[in-house]
Amino acid sequence: MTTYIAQRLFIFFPMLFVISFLVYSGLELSPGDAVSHMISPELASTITAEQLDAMREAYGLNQSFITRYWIWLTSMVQGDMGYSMAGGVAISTIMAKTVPATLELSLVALFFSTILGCSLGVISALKRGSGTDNSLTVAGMAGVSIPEFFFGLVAILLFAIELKWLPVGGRLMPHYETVWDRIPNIVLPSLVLALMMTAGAMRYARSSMLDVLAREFITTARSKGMPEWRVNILHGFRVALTPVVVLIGFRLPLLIGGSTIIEQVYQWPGIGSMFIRSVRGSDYPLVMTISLMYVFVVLTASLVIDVLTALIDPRVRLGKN
Amino acid sequence: MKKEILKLRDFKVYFPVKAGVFNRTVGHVMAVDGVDLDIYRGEVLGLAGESGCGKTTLGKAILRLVEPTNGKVTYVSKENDETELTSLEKKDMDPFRKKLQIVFQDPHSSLNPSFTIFGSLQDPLKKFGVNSKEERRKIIGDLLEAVNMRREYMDRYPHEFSGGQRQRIGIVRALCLDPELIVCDEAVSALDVSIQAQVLQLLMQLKKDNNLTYLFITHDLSVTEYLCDRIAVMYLGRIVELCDSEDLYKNTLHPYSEALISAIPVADLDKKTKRIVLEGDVPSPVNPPKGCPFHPRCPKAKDICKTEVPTLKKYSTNGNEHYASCHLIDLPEISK
Amino acid sequence: MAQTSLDKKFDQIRKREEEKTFSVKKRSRIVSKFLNNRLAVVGLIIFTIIILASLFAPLLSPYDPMRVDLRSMRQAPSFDHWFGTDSTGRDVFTRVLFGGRVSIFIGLGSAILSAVVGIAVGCYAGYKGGWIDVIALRVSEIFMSFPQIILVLLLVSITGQSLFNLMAIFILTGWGGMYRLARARMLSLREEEYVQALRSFGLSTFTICYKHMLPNALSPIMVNITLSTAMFILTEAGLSFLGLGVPLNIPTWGNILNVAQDILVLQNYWWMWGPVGIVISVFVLCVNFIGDGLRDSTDPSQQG
Amino acid sequence: AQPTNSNQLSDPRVRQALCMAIDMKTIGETLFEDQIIMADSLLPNGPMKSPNLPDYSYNPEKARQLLAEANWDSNRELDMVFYYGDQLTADFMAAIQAYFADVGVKMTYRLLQGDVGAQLNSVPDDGVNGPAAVDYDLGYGARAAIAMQEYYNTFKTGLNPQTPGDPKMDALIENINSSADPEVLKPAFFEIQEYQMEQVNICPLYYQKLFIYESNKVDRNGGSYGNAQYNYNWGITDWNVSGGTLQTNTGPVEFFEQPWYNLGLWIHNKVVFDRLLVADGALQPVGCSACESYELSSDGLSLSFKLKDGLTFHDGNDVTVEDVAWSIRTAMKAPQMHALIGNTVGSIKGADAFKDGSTNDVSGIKYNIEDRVISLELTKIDPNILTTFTQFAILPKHLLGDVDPLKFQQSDFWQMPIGSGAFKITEVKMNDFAKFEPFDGYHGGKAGFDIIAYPSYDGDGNLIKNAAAGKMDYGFTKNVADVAALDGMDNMGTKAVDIPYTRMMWIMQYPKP
Amino acid sequence: MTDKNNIALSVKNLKTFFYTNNRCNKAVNGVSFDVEKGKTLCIVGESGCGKSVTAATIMQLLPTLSRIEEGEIIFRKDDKTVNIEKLEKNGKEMRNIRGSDIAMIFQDPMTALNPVYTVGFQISENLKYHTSLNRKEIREKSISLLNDMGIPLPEKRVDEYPHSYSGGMRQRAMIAMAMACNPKILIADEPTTALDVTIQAQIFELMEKLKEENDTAIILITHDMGVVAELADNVAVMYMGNIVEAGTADDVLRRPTHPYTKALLESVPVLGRGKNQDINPIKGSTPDPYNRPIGCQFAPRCNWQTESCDVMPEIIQINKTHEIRCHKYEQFFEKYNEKRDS
Ligand SMILES: Nc1ncnc2c1ncn2[C@@H]1O[C@H](COP(=O)(O)OP(=O)(O)OP(=O)(O)O)[C@@H](O)[C@H]1O
Ligand SMILES: Nc1ncnc2c1ncn2[C@@H]1O[C@H](COP(=O)(O)OP(=O)(O)OP(=O)(O)O)[C@@H](O)[C@H]1O
Ligand SMILES: [Mg+2]
Ligand SMILES: [Mg+2]
Repeated sequence: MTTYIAQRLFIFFPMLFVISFLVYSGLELSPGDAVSHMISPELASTITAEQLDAMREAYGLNQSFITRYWIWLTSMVQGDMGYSMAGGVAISTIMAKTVPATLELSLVALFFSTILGCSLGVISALKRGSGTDNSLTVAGMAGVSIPEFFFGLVAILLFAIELKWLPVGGRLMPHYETVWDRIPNIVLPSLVLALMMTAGAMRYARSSMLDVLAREFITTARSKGMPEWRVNILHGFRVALTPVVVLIGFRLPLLIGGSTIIEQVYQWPGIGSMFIRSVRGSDYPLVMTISLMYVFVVLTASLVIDVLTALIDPRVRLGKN
Repeated sequence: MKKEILKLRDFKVYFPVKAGVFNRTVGHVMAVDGVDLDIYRGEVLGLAGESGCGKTTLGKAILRLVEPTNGKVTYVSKENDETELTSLEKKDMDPFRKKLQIVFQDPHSSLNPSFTIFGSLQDPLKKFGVNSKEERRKIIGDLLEAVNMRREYMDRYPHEFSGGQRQRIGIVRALCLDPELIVCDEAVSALDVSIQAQVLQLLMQLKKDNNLTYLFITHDLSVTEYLCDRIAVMYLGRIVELCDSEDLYKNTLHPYSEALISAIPVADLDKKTKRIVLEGDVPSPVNPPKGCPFHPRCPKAKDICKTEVPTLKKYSTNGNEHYASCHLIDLPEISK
Repeated sequence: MAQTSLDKKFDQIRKREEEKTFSVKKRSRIVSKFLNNRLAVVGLIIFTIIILASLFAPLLSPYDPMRVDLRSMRQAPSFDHWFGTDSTGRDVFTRVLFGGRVSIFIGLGSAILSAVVGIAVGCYAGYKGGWIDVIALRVSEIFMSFPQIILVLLLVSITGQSLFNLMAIFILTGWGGMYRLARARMLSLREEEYVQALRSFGLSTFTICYKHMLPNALSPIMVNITLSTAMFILTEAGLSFLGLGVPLNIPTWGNILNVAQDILVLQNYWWMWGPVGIVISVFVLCVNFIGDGLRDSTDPSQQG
Repeated sequence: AQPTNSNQLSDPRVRQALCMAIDMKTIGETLFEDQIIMADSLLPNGPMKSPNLPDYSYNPEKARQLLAEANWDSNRELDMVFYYGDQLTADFMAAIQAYFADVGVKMTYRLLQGDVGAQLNSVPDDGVNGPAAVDYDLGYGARAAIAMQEYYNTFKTGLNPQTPGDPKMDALIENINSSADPEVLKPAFFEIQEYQMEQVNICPLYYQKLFIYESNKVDRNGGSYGNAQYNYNWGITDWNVSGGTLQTNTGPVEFFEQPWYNLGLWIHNKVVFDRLLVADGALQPVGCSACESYELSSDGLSLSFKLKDGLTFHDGNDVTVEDVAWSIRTAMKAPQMHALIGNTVGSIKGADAFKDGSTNDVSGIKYNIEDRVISLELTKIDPNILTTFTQFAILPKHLLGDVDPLKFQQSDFWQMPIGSGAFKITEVKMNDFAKFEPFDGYHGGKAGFDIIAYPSYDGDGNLIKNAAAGKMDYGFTKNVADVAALDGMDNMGTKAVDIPYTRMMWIMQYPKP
Repeated sequence: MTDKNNIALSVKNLKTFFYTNNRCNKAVNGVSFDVEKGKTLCIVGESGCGKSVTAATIMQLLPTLSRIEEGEIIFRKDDKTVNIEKLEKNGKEMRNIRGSDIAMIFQDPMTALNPVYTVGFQISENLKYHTSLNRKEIREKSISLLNDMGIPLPEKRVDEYPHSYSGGMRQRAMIAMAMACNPKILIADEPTTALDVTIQAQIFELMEKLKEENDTAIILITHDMGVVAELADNVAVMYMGNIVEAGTADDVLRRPTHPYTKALLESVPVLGRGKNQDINPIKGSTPDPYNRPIGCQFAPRCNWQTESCDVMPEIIQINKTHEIRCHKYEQFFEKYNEKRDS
């Protein structure tokens, strides 16, 4: 197990390095640079070339690509994420503000979608072929078929504007002191996100459960005279859980990425909207840091999943690989 | 006069076992661990042994479907030309691939479900120079008839056939290039008993018609005894006993063979014998026991068995050559 | 024991069996299983209708999707304009049809092309192994280390917006999944005995892997193509929402639906977003149903 | 008229035809819901507008005829770029595309992404012959100005990305910058306008109005309406806001933008910082804000201010003339700078030497802390110098003095800036909201309400969403689509303000790169 | 001798049909047999003949799309009789019988054990539901069961997961689980097919020991006549959903009276008979279950087929223990005995 983790870590860092280099080179190919982007188009013609050059120099943009990459990499390795170019804000500050927001949203959505998805999936599997199963399948499928921004906007129209039950968006307000105050704000975005994720979790839980229910040890359990709930939950679901956990693990990065659009719809000040802003602004250091963070999260998540799978499933835990 | 068709010398196939952070090779599965074997032209040589003892690996390695780790395989042609197969480049193997073929165990995975029988079989023919489609159809059709199937079946898909039929098609495939030696890897094990006999008879018929040599791999000694001229018993990658098939039953030399024979349930109430129940399981081929690999389970094991590896020695029973590797045999060894 | 509905069904089947009146259709098991899946069939029908409608858009609508008529803007649906008109007086119905062409082209095209790339690499690498496989695996891992939308955004910002770029990006981000699927299938097919048999004849790697093995790996890939199509269409819509999708002058479903961002339109002009929103969702739903149906009917472990 | 280079768009007849092909009147009445003013030149309507401008209103026959004369290549597909991401602009583009198609000109349009500035405004190395440094044919954009000269100054040889240098134009530009007296400048402006419209090196489309919206919670007590993108005397300390909290847009996203660039765009620019002078709704300087008195010499070359007594920053430190002097010096070096301010500080004696680092002091700035007097000496006339000081925020030297002017915006200060204006910042959740509370020490009195600013701006959908949900009480937008939406809400109302803000179509006259 | 009191279970004219893919598969089509206490009944037959379905029916472990159509399954327990087919499928009474009165072991010990629970847990589940032992006693009993099955170091092994057991040990663990509550009947569905012969011998040894010690009736399902010869007291030969011949091992193996049984015995080589033994394959192959012959299921492959075979033959009792289903048995029997005599 430990060697396995060590093995994964051994690939982990070179991977991060290669990806960072690729992203950096990619950004180099995109037109313009951070400085020309800092100038708003309507005022751009009032800035002189000398001013631009001076700024480029101040930001070190006149150095060669490799030098800049090297400087970026070394400071990154030393834990210095550098500064956003657009506002000069320390990237660590930006991350400290946006990452929790996204995590909050994603984890709540993950939580709901997992609970909902797993239980509906299991119900669906147990009632396979029945009306319940069919309608759950259709509903789940519909959940993944509606463009999420569209879903989000319609939800705003309905619940925030017409019914005025919930705020249109945003995460914090000046008078928010307790966690309870913040709940109305997270309800819509997390629910929309969760509903879109539920379908996946549900389908997966269903097929995993069906798989397990067809296995021989289920018959063994029945042949021992165990009551149905014990057969289904203790023997069935417990085993079906392994692949579902894997799925959820793979969902986490998906969710963090997938929240991008929902963040945009609900003015949620998370990493996703920040990423879009930095991409649009060619804010290299920020784009680099955020994309690497995503990569980091994805890679870590898959690592964690492997560990989790191992914890749930003794075959992996004790087996060689 | 017995003439070899294939000679194996110190034949070994190891599979690396990888582990650790750098995925380094930490050991080897010694699937085949030093086999010396001559296969004679025209004989049926049985290869028996428990699961995992290396039978399949040996069979595949002869055809170089698995690359052997060590040792030599020498092919002796009808004209007595010897070619060492193991040292050939892959592409130089082609002329010999025609001569060596294999029939597999699993009738379900041995045919490509997406192709008709003709579709599956025509490519090898094409490769070996049968260029006209008519000719290919004729060859395959003839062979289908030879295995008691209808010519038209070549345009059907595998799922339309029963297990026994599939197995016959597998045999057709092995036969289509007119081979000299066929490795039958558990060719009947997956079949129902009633079908098994059909296929066995078919194999014998074909052997007679086509002057074939079989290396017949199975774990079922009753089949081996019925079918084979000689039987080799394998245990943990080695041959522990090799003799005429009758002698194996009548003059068993190795305690393992003895136990194996006694363990086989016989459908004859008059032949009920006392089973010799072996303790424990087959050890792992990664760490075979020191000394005689069989000693931990051997009811007769002595101290010498724990330390010294027995070699395959030649004895004589019933006037036939009889090889066995055991320290405890009290027959006189025959020097070569 | 009470007669349950299942019992009734059993009785029916048994009766048919005993009277030998069951219909034995000479159809492949996969096809008949697919046709038994009502959702998948409905999906296939609607899918076909939408595709045909888009293809024959000029025959179905007298309007030009680009034709601006400012004096008749934002008209509610009527006999002349089935889905009403948009803010510049263009016929929404026509635009939805023409938009479908582009959106479906992007979705299906990218899915198929990424499958082609993924299969080409995955089959070879999966069958042959060795350094090609190691490299391909690492490269696909690099692509798969990003959340998909993030990678797409990054690439759009690097390459700029155009239909071609978007498809290239979709292929770039989509081939990895297909590759892994193809590779995994190949790894298991590699052990099948018919493959070993082909190898024992010394057939070339290309023949073995592309001619003989590939057809057996196709069904999960087909399923994946449908699911990717659905995903790409949704991604295209999401990108237009972010303003990073297909350039605005090309009508696509995403670009048309994008008007819903304007709360005024969302509140007052339902026909400008409702029909197209439904068409996207229904189309994607149908594609998903088809994918699901394909998955179920090609999965040998499922019966019913 | 003849094309001057290989690009057919360098032929004035083609440009005239393009101008005449667009039916701005219909577009205005439909798409823009009658909320725009037709434009006939770059310059907004007013006393400086020439009476003799050529008529380029919608005339498709004429346009076709001109194109035919110019042998327009009907296969050529013009590439139009724009940078506004809203739906209305996209619709507008679609309309223009349709009108062009009507006269036989093909055109496609695309929204610029990524680095807009570079893609739009890169100037060719050779400012006369090109080739162009950018790859579009047409561009849709706007020019806002507080000083009339700003409209034309960028047409100087070598400064314009689309129009090749022209000695006549250069001379005309020289003329409009030669005096501070409007009466003197008037004929010069007439002339440059007429010349430019003959050449049609841009195609004016419409004058943008600004819309100020208010919820029924806000009572402005007669405060004036003006261009909310700049600073003017809006009497905010006298407003009544029921509930005690004014919610508005233009809050910070990641940081507070420094106030010398987009002069009044952000809410914090307006309320957190103080200026020396104050302007009225028409942005004419009308008197003192932080200054007690000021004096502009009759030759226009020296200006002095005396600060009010007892002014403090929000942190309690005094506002001194040293802060003013330091602010001016820093503005000479800081890169992101509004042209108005740039022009003024650049005209101060010794500015050049200070900029290139040869001196540490600016000889044209003299001040005395005790007397609270600062005087500036100019090397050349700056017609807009007083306007500049109605917009120029005084920043605290004691907090920003150590910052490298080139990385001015990078300072931590801009996470929660401190000024001397009517409101101080008390709580910031970047990207969520910023809260401003009235500042006791403000010389203009203390407001009776807090301000909460959300990070939304005109053209983004959030403004309307928030307004619909009761999260907006006051703010501005330039998007006419927003106006319809806001007017449709029971609790909201809008007011249109005429501003100098021209929307136009740029036409690339350099040869293609 | 069949003595009423000695019968643990009797199955009468049992029919179980499957209803998948909108077709009806008469998997078990009228099967009757008795199981005696302390005796082994071997059900033997080729793949797909309905052996497993019979076993599953007795345990009421059939999948959803199947149904017991007809017949009785009478379980005798301490003078009481229970009609199993009348019980609710997963009802309390059925559950009480399963695992405690009738236990079952399966073909593939790899898949029949739940991989995520320790072997001890899986054994103790049984005890927990069917006995009133407390936790400690349950654990002790589990360990002693493993010990009885000949698993070394049971105290340690009890806490291990199935995957660390070898195939033979898993099957022993399965047996331990089945034997936990001293069932009256043990159904073993091809318990050694997945195992090597040497391991199979170990398992058989164990099963015989248990039978003797506990007086358990065993239903052993197999397709190997050799196994029958080794273990069976009574034999039932199945073909396509029917029992074609049943009797004591002696009856069936020494005096096979049904053409199918005979053919089956002649079609496999027997170890020790050497190379010259006669093996006679049965022609054709087992029919498609959806396209069964109308009458006698074996007719199309039978050398004795006549027109009368178009009707399903009734069970014919040859003697007290020996019964067959064949129209032609008399002729067949004669011919066969002639051959024997000559
Ligand atoms: N490709 C491989 N990689 C690693 N180990 C292998 C591989 N193929 C076989 N082995 C190992 O080699 C040993 C011998 O396997 P082989 O398949 O030859 O046995 P066998 O005698 O044919 O068994 P069976 O009767 O089950 O077919 C086994 O321990 C097996 O696990
Ligand atoms: N779960 C199931 N669903 C549908 N049909 C089934 C199912 N299980 C068994 N059958 C059918 O019932 C018939 C009898 O099958 P059964 O499993 O009893 O055979 P068996 O004698 O146990 O064979 P084997 O030796 O292969 O285990 C077969 O035709 C089979 O197809
Ligand atoms: Mg093998
Ligand atoms: Mg079975």
